[in-house]
Amino acid sequence: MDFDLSDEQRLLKDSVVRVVSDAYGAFEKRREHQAGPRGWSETLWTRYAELGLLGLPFAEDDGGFGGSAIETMIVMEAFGHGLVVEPYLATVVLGGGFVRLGGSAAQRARLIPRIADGSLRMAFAHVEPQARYHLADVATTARPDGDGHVIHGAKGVVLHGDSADLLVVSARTAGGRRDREGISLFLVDPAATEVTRRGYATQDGLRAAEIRFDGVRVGADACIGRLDGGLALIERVVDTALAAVAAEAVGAMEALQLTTVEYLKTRKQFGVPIGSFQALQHRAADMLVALEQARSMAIYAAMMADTTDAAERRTAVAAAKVQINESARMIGQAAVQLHGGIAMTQEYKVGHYFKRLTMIENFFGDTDTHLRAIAAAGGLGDAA
Amino acid sequence: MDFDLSDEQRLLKDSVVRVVSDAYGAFEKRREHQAGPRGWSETLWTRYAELGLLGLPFAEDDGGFGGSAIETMIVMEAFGHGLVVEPYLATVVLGGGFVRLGGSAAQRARLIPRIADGSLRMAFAHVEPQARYHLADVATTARPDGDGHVIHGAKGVVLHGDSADLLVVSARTAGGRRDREGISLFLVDPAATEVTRRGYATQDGLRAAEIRFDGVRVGADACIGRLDGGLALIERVVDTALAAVAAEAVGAMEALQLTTVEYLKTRKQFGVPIGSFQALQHRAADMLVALEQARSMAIYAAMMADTTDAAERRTAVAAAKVQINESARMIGQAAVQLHGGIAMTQEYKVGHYFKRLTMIENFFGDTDTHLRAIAAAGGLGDAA
Amino acid sequence: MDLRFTAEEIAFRDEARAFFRERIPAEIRRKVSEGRHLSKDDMVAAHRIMHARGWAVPHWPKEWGGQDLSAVQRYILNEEMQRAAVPPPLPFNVAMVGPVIATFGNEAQKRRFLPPTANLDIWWCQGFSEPGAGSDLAGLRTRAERQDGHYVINGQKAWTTLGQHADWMFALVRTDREAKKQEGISFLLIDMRTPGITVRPTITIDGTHEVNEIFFDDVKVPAENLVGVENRGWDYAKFLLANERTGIARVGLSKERIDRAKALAQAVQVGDGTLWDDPDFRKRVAAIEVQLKALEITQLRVVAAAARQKASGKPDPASSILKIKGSELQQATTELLKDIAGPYALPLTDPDELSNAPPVGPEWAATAAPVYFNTRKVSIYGGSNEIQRNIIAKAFLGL
Amino acid sequence: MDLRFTAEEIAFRDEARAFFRERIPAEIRRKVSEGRHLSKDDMVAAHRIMHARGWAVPHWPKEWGGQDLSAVQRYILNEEMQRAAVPPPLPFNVAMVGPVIATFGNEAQKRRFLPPTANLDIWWCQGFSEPGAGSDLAGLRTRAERQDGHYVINGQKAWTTLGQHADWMFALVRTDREAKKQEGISFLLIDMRTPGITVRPTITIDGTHEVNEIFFDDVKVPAENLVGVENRGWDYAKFLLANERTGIARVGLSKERIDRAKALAQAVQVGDGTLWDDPDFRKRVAAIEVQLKALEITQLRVVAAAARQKASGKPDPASSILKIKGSELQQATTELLKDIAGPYALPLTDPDELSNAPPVGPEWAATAAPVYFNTRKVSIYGGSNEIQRNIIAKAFLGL
Repeated sequence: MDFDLSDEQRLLKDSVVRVVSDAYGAFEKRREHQAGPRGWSETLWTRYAELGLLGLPFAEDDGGFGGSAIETMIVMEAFGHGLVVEPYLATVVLGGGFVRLGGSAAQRARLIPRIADGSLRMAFAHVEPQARYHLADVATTARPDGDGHVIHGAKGVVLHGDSADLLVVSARTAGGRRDREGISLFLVDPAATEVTRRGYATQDGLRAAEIRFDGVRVGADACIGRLDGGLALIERVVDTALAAVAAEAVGAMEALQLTTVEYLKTRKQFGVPIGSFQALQHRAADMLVALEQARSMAIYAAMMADTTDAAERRTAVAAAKVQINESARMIGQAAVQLHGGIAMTQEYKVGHYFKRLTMIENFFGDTDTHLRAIAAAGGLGDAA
Repeated sequence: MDFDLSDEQRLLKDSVVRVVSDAYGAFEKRREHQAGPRGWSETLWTRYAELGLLGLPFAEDDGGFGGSAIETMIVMEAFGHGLVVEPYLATVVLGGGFVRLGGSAAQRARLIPRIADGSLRMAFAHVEPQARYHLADVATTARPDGDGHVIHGAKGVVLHGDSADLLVVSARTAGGRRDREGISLFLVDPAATEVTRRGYATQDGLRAAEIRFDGVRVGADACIGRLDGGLALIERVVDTALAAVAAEAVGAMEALQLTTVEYLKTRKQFGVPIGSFQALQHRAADMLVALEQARSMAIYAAMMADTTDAAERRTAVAAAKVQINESARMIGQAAVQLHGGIAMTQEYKVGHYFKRLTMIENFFGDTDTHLRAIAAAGGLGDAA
Repeated sequence: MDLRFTAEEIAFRDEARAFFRERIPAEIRRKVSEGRHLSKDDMVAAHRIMHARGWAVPHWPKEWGGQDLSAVQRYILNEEMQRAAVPPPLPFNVAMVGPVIATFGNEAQKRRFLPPTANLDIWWCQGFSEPGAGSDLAGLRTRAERQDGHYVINGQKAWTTLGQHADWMFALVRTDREAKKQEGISFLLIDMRTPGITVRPTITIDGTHEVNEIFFDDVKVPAENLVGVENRGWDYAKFLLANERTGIARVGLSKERIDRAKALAQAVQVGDGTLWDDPDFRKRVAAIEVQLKALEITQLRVVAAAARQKASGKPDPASSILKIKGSELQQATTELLKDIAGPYALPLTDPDELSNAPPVGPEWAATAAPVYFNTRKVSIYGGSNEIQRNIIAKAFLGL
Repeated sequence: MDLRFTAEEIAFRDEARAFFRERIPAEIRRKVSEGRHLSKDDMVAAHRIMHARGWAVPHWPKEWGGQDLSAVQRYILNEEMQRAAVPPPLPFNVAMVGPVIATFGNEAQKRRFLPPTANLDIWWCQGFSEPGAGSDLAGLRTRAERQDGHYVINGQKAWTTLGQHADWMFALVRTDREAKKQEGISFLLIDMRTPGITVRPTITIDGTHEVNEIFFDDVKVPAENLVGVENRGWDYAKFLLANERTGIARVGLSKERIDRAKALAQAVQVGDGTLWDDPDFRKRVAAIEVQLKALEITQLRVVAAAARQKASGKPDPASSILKIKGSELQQATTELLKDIAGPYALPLTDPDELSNAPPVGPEWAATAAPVYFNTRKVSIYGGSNEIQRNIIAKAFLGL
């Protein structure tokens, strides 16, 4: 058992923290990044590539740096702390995750170097308007067509789908709408004429898109993973993303916790710093408790995200999401309440952290969804 | 709309508060009442009869005083405030409730005067070990035998069943174990040789009994209400009892709230009254909020307990029970926490209120049971 | 003791219900229900329809437009208005400055201000809060110096709701810097067109322009615009803040949201059925409804008590209870709606200028998150819930 | 960074697991699991079996019976002990007075007390709390006056756990009444057979005799029983209280209760199935398990950090976090068991003298409510959760 970072991990952490601090330390800079044509900073994206962040989780043989979920955790926590808007989750964790974990040798050779060098941005087009949080609910179809497939359907709220250069699209190749079998994954070029995208900003300052596929044709090399057997891969990649977002949430919660304590020390009412009021002190203490509980579960999720036993991984990540959600809700609401009016303004950063944390709560399943998953599995095992 | 008590109700309240204060004002007296052969005070029972409390809810034509659920609320709230141990709920509300609401003219004429004069103590033998909170789960059988029935089965945790002179027993006369139809109610003499009782004290200082029926025969005049149609009557009487226990809980919560505030003012730590600490002040304020919310719902339950629309009554009373449970749990736990060690001792009264409130939480259905009932009904209507 | 309305009260309720649903334009009510942006015209229109019926200022003195309504009737009006998603008569006018002028103003002020205030010919805003004085209102620093029949005002107000529409402001200003905190404060009426006043929007986290910062730079206000006695403004402010003891809980508003949540859940597909078929979802709704019912009855109890006693002007533990639970339930219901929207809570639509493009996802979902975000304010403003707990502990429990 | 145990740690865990389950009598472990009364003999027996294996005082100096265990190994021992429902080695001996004597005692005290303390030949009790000094320990009033090579003690101690079994007490007494609160306190060892000592049981709300009041009436204690320096007892007490930073969370105990809850729920009939078939019940269990897993990892992080740094003797925000969440989860699990028992939580069985009569209802249900009642204490004693929040706010957040 060992909670220390290795020397390499510490170096990684230092460099990510530094770049985030440079690029996001003053909160106005975030607005500048958002104002770019893609809704995030291409300059920063290049910087992440130079630092090796974009190739981090991929095998060295594939052109990556061979990092584990721990390395992703380190990056995402720092990104959460700065409320970074670049599409790391969409490209490296989600899109890249499919290539890494399900891609053929040819697909990996073709795509990973381009992800790593920053030239390829990806997105995962999966959720459909009727599906809500049910991962197997896929109505989009892919009909065989020669050696390839033709895809019809619509996907919603595709994170960073508007600026992606390549999409991973789930589609039904067999079975009924919510069958576990019969889902396949395809690489789709969003520039194809049969693909329509409508991009928009999201409540938490990121970007997303509604995407329609009106008979776009993909070739034989477009399928990622086993035909009809895509769900297990989806679950694996989504769990990886949930672990990553857990770390992002911890970074954001830590920022809120620190900012709130600082505010309590400086803001005066009734002639004294409001941090001298015991009721507020206790709430701040509870924020710390919630943060540390969340941090523990983000570590747990990172450890378990690479586990081969799918059932064990699923339950562990679900547990992490439940704790992250509870802590995020508590810390977000408390940070706003303890700040008072100023936290309600667009100008001040606290509200933006609160909004991001609120949206993370519903990212790939709300608390109830994950609690049910744990309950259905008979509870948490004794994995540690 | 009118929340004022009538003059009669005010007189009733004053006299009940006075007798409870005399009999229970010093907490040692409660232990004396419990030490009696029946586990409660027969002297006080006579006193309640003299005051007209035992005949309160019965029609004047039947020998009662024609009170409504509001009068019962007034009595039960005062009893809760004093943590009274006499079997008012078992005799007047439950047992008497069956006679009042389901009894034939002959049954009413025979029993109500004896309830009112204090000579007849009743109990409702219904819950079976396998039934948990499911009211229709009745395995005890009553087979026809001439013009009467023969009862076989076992009932558990019968409130004040050990000292009752007459039992109302639910038994299956038709249908399967959890069918809504086919349940009938019988008056059974617990002194019969085919009835075995095992009485015991309960965690909250009251008494209960396990009761076995090994072929006890009852006559044609023993059946209360419609043969096979007992469940609706059971639900009605249980709702009446839930409304009564809601009022009892409010009385107990109020006593805890007042005691706790008093303690906060007098107990010193770190050289000051602990009530000067803001974190404790806020918790005390939350206790008051919880108390007032509970009080409102106890009033609501009392208003709705006499409603003829069974579905509306059921949902309203379930809602009251949910609020009572939440408030009871919050106030009970907070009272113990704010008192600290002293609340953990048998000698001090706070722990006893906490125990009674804890047990009320599970009386005829826990929070989840009642929340499900409301949910199944599509939510709360707009009754007020 | 009877929780139920009398036959007369039921008749009044039915009359009010029909009035609000039939007379207030459906489009305005739909905007309120969905948490969309209301224009100034929308608010003025609704206000004047109510005033024409006598229901904008029923609690004012009769000579100034008040009606002889019982406390219960006023409660019913308020409830039915909220349940019909009607924008309330402008509170700055009808609940705040109006009653203060009617009670403490001189005859000239009454004649000049009360009729246009009742009819929303004057739009008032409240100038109490300052950047440095949130929960600690008495710490305000905006100062007014008397010079030649005028007060000259310098300073800054913050969180001024709908100040961008205002014709006049009623403000607390410091007229005696030597006096102790609560003393030395006066209650002034300020024409917003006076030179030296700058209104700067504060955009809130839901993206709306609802509140403002207002700057005063040598603003000259005629001394006749002083209400009551100089340096006694704190008393009038307390009177004003204690005035609305029951509306604060917003039970009708939360009920309307619950109704909406139920309807929307029946339209949200989950598996083979809808979200409403999920017993856990229903239990969550039921748990909120239970608390809301309890709060409704608590509020009725307060109304009934208020019917027998005049407001004392002191902080009232009952209104603190209503504020705490009421704000918690407003937050619980908006959070519920946000969660019903699920993934479609995420897309951002600028709430102030709905474009003609079709919304992303279901139309109702667009406001779900912003309304949840915006509603965090209700436990902060009007005396934060922490302040309310202090009031209960000190004023009522004696701690 | 690796949450998983190393192969050596797993081997150690398996060894510990086998030891606790095989060597500690099943009857004793069953009593612990069900929250039944343990006799003094039960506790002594279990303690000595562990001491024989070297696992009663592994954290002591080696010359007094300590083992060279890593922080992780000590954590594993503690966890496995709790999960096997083994009564812990008497904490007053092994975690409290033993380390104090070993660190601050003189050689004669070490030789005299440490071996019998390690083997539970002496049963110690703690004399810190007083009726007037709960969370405010420094406010204690029991005084010791030095006379002719003795201290003469007068006063009263309260909440003395298992004092009825004790041979000796380690006590904080006031030796200088002039000094400031925390100063003027000394750490004394008191033979419980000394004349003038009266032990009076305090029965707790679960009906058990676990704690006591202890009265001192001119009790003469030889001066050689002073530990360390006179008037410096507060330092030793802080050392003692800071000593157990991880055991405080009782994660193993709560896990054992969760295991039990799952097993019992599968035995409780509901409708056609069991309580375990109810998805809502399972969700409630899952929600507790999630927090418990988070706490377990938080604790592992503290253990890992502790492996690198010596205890500083100062209040530690980490131990406050463990105390707050640990006590909340102990309360949540015992409340869960109470609710599983349902209607059969109600019958009262005297927990100290189970009669031969068959229990009313399922046997396990008899202790469900009393254990829940009793467990309310864990957020009160050892520094209430309010005190823990103060520590976090002041010592760590700097508020």
